[in-house]
Amino acid sequence: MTLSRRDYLKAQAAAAAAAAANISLPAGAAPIQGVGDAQVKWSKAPCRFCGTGCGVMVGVKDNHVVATHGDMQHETNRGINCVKGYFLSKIMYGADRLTTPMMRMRDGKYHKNGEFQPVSWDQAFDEMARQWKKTLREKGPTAVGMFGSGQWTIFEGYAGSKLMRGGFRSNNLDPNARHCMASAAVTFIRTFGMDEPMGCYDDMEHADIFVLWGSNMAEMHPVLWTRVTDRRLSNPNSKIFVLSTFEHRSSDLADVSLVFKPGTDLAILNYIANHIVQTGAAKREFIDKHFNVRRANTDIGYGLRPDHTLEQRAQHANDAQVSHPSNWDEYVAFLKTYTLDYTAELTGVPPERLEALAKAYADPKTKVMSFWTMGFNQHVRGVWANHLVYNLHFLTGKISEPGNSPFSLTGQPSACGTAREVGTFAHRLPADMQVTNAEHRKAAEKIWKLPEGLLPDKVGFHAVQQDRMLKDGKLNCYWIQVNNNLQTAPNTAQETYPGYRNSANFVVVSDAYPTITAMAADVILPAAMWVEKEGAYGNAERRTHFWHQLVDAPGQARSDLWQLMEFSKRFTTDEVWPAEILDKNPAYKGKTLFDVLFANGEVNKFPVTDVEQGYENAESKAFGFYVQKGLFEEYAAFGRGHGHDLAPFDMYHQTRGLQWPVVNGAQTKWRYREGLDPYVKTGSGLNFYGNPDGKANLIFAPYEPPAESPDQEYDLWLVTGRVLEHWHSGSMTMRVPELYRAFPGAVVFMHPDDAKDRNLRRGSEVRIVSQRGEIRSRVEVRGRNRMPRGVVFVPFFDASQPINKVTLDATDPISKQTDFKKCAVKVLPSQVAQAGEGRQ
Amino acid sequence: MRLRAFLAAPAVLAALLVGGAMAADSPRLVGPTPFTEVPRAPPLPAEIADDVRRMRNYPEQPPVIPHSIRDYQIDLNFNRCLSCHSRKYTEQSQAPMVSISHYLDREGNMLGSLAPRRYVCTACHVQQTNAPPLVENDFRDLEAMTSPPGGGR
Amino acid sequence: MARELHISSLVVHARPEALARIRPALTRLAGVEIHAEAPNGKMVITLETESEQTIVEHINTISLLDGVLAATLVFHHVEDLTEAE
Amino acid sequence: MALRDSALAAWRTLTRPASFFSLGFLSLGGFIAGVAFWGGFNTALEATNREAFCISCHEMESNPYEELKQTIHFTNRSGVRATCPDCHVPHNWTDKIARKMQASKEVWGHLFGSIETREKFVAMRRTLAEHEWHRLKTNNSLECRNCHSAESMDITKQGARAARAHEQYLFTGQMTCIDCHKGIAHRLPDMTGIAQWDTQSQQPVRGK
Repeated sequence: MTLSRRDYLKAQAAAAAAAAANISLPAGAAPIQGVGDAQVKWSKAPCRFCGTGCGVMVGVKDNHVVATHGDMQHETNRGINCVKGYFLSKIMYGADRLTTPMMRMRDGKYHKNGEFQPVSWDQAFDEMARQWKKTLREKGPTAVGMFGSGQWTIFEGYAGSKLMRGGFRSNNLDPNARHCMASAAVTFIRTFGMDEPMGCYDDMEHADIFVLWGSNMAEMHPVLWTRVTDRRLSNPNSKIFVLSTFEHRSSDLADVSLVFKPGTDLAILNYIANHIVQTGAAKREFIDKHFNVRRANTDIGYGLRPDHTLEQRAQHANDAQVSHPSNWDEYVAFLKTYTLDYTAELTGVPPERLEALAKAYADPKTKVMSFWTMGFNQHVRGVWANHLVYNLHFLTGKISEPGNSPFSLTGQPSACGTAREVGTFAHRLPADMQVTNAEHRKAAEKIWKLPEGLLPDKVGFHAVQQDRMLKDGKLNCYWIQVNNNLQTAPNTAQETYPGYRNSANFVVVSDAYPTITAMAADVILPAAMWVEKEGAYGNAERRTHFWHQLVDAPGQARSDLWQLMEFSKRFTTDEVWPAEILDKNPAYKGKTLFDVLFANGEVNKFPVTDVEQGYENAESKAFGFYVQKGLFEEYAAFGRGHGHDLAPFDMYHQTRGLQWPVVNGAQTKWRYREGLDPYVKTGSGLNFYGNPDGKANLIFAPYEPPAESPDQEYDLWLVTGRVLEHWHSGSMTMRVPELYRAFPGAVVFMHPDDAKDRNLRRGSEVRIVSQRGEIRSRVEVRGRNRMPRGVVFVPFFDASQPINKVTLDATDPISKQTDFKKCAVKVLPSQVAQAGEGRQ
Repeated sequence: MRLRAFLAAPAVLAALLVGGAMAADSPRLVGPTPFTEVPRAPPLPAEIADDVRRMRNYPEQPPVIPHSIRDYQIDLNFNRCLSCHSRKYTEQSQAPMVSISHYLDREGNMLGSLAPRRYVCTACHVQQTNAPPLVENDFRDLEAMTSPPGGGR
Repeated sequence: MARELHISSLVVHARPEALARIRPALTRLAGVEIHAEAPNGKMVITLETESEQTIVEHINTISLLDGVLAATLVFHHVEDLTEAE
Repeated sequence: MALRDSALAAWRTLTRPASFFSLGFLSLGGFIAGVAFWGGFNTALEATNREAFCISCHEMESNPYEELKQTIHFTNRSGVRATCPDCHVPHNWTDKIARKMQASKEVWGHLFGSIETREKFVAMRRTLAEHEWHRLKTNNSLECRNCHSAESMDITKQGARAARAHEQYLFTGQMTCIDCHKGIAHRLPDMTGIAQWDTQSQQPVRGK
């Protein structure tokens, strides 16, 4: 091996270490000829994928990302990434990146059924503006809508919310996070009066018992799993319980694996509560002091279309969210149904395992951390499931202290930071404020410097409702950013696709790649992604972290932020605001939406020169002010002093993220506990200050069956979800050769005997059919997932096997989040003539 | 950049016009075209198990697994990967030893063997199949851009 | 076994006042090279060794040096000499 | 006179009919009875050598058999698969009887529920596995070799690492199949403390 290669490698090694230590190498660090060019510029960024929010170091050379690795200094992952994270370097370089706007054209102009042709940004925006204005004029604000994302940067979500609510006066803004953790978010507000966890990831180094409720962390949150693994393997008292409808990689490290019949987790939760009460482990004083006991409305339907028989039949389909004051004795009496025998019978879990789990919660000496993700949230009773797990921690007092932590994991990098904290839901404003609350709207109008009474007071269409309204022609102008909803929404063949192609509608998709959704749109806008723009994400432990623009976007691709702000220039207040408001506030007359929303004296307060030396910033260059800083500081005004305090903008570029509330420069790891949370006054011990009386709500609810269960014809449960190697709809990971080749296509995981009964075997091509639609896939009877009889699992990353043609659009009636985990299907062999090729 | 835009536009156009122009399995990227179609599911591709080490895109990339890992047990009882790759067994197995970077625990202590948090090998190391990639990836590694002498592994 | 060259880098965090004492102690170790130093006591060094074991030994020796607070491995690359030659 | 003696002897013999018949009857009867018993015993024995019998009790059906289904010894290219007795019942008669004696312990276990739940089975897994490892070690992996014979191996069809291992350890008789091929058909128990198989022990060199 040659000398200079040796030095070249050493130079790389030194650069990596210097980056990790935050010190710069002296100029002469690479004296040898040829090694000088090997110098890579390392900068920090959060991972682009899941809600864990790992830190990565990104190596850039000549405007091109050449390497990435785990950030040793980032608290979340301390140097580790999962396989997806290690391949981040490649996600931006798929050869089919969209680099120019495209529009469906016929005879040189836009046509709904035309073919896609490249157009200029002006052509695209002009046509969009024409359509928006027409719709607003003819049908008003409720006919325009936007579907955003938990992958939006905080700045983009905030700008989108301003444009939709303050500009077009419509609350028809919802993020794809609705499909992902609405049940968790809604329950946080219902229980604590404030969104997001009280604890943080550090609980994992303090807990003894880990309970996974419908969460396969080993594959979906691999880096958090390394911390659980670490604790389990190095602490003799540590135990892992895994609850799921099938066994998977997390079960491999489980001390106790509980496989239950789909939907019956509600009964298990109530059984454990019953055990705690019956064995006298419940802390009565603590409970009386800190909680209000409430009884939920029952028989609340399944969030299907109102004319569906299940909704007609349901007693409380229309007031599902209501709960009533109750008391301890009522609660105890209610729990009595959930005996060990009853629960074991209903759930199919052996009694000794149920008991082992109940004892783990009840034991006053153990510290318990409960995790949940989509198994709980994508559940027709998702809000109830969230309530019931909190109740276990309330009963035993295991909350708001290191190691005792009910913890809701999230699936998207900024589901918390953008979807929830910025408030891009149809019912929310920034800092947990609600659009239906006059005071909250007033506060928002004040901070946004908008005329009083401008903001709409009606809750807009949520994700699933948006699809239904598109199909019904009631929502006509629709902008989709940073998500792939035609692949990820439920029952797409019946409820989503028809709306996109409805001739009454105009659908715009902003994306980096030609996704299945983009293909079904009318206009496609090429988007900059990840480190092609300056951004900020907020992860599941309330950590806000920033990154700089490190490379330029290809061709004419622009960030979603630029797209939103540039589009706002095409509207004047006179065109979109009611005359009476303008007459009352003549100062706003004739202004563009850009003027009133972004050039409002706040957002445009900071000069471009504030951008840190050595980093580009395309948006700031385009608009002439430090866009991200202005948006952030205005946004931060919502939460400062209200328990959502964010640090000054620049601080986030210096740190590896900070956990809000950040008070006097100090972040908060555990909330609601005296000494740990600056908002809790000395002497009050524990205080759930999100609610006026400082108490949290212990809301109880029963087991109720799923919307659809297997029958004679559709005889199998279908569960959908993810795999380690691909992230969500796969539009990024399917373009990384190593990740693609590791798991090239979806398969249907099933029990060998279920396959045998249908004369199927590993590799057989099958049709997976529900009452709504079908796909073709291949049988897998072994590998990472071990299915029980009667349950099949199909991942949704594969656009050629859009399993959501098959799923049911039933939602939790309270959170409106879809249940992607429970519907009935049949699995049939493909025609024999074709089955032969199934062989490997 | 400009130039690239010119070049890219027709390519994308082609892709959008005839979903399938990009690669054999292109529905896997753009979905069934039209959406209402129910495409065939391609056969499960074969695993690559030729025991040949693949070059890494950058030193920090976890190497892919060049052998079969069917039925490999990684649980509380046993870790099949370590039965060849842990330091004490590499002489007998002649398998590459786990990188020393895996000895660091979360606190930065250097342990005498694999740090527990690194126990689940398959979170970072994956086997490959012979499925041909759906679309080119234009990533270029540092050496391709600066072309220093020699090759790494 | 194949001949290998291990190139790795560490961040050594020491008490600033101890740097003067530590510098020579480091350079005395075979294959150690100091690349950068910060007033806060952080140093960037690279190691050239023939086995992982030597790296562990070096890290242990270094972190036991008086005044050293931590020695953390950042980068590790194995060059197979039998392949490369 | 001699004629008369011999005639007398013949007469005496002929006048001892009972003993003559009883001898013939006994030997014949014994033979028939023996055949009947022997056949019956072996038929009964064979009956217990079918997989159907093994998995007729749920301990075996839901534990080792369920695990076997995942493995190469159950599904593979040509569909030739190993059944329980192929690996767990010796083919030569004396070993078979010996194993049967041992197996009756497991039936005992079944009747008295010492492995009735998954938990109990998992708790016993190390003991049960060790029995089989010991047996296969002492009989030089006889049941493996019933199908996989060393002289029929084409190492050019094997992976480089496998070929090297077989040449170095198997063909030289240094090791036998089970030494390296543990846990090929069922999940392994806790391997702590088993030479060449312990992947658990994690001891920090020094804490901070």
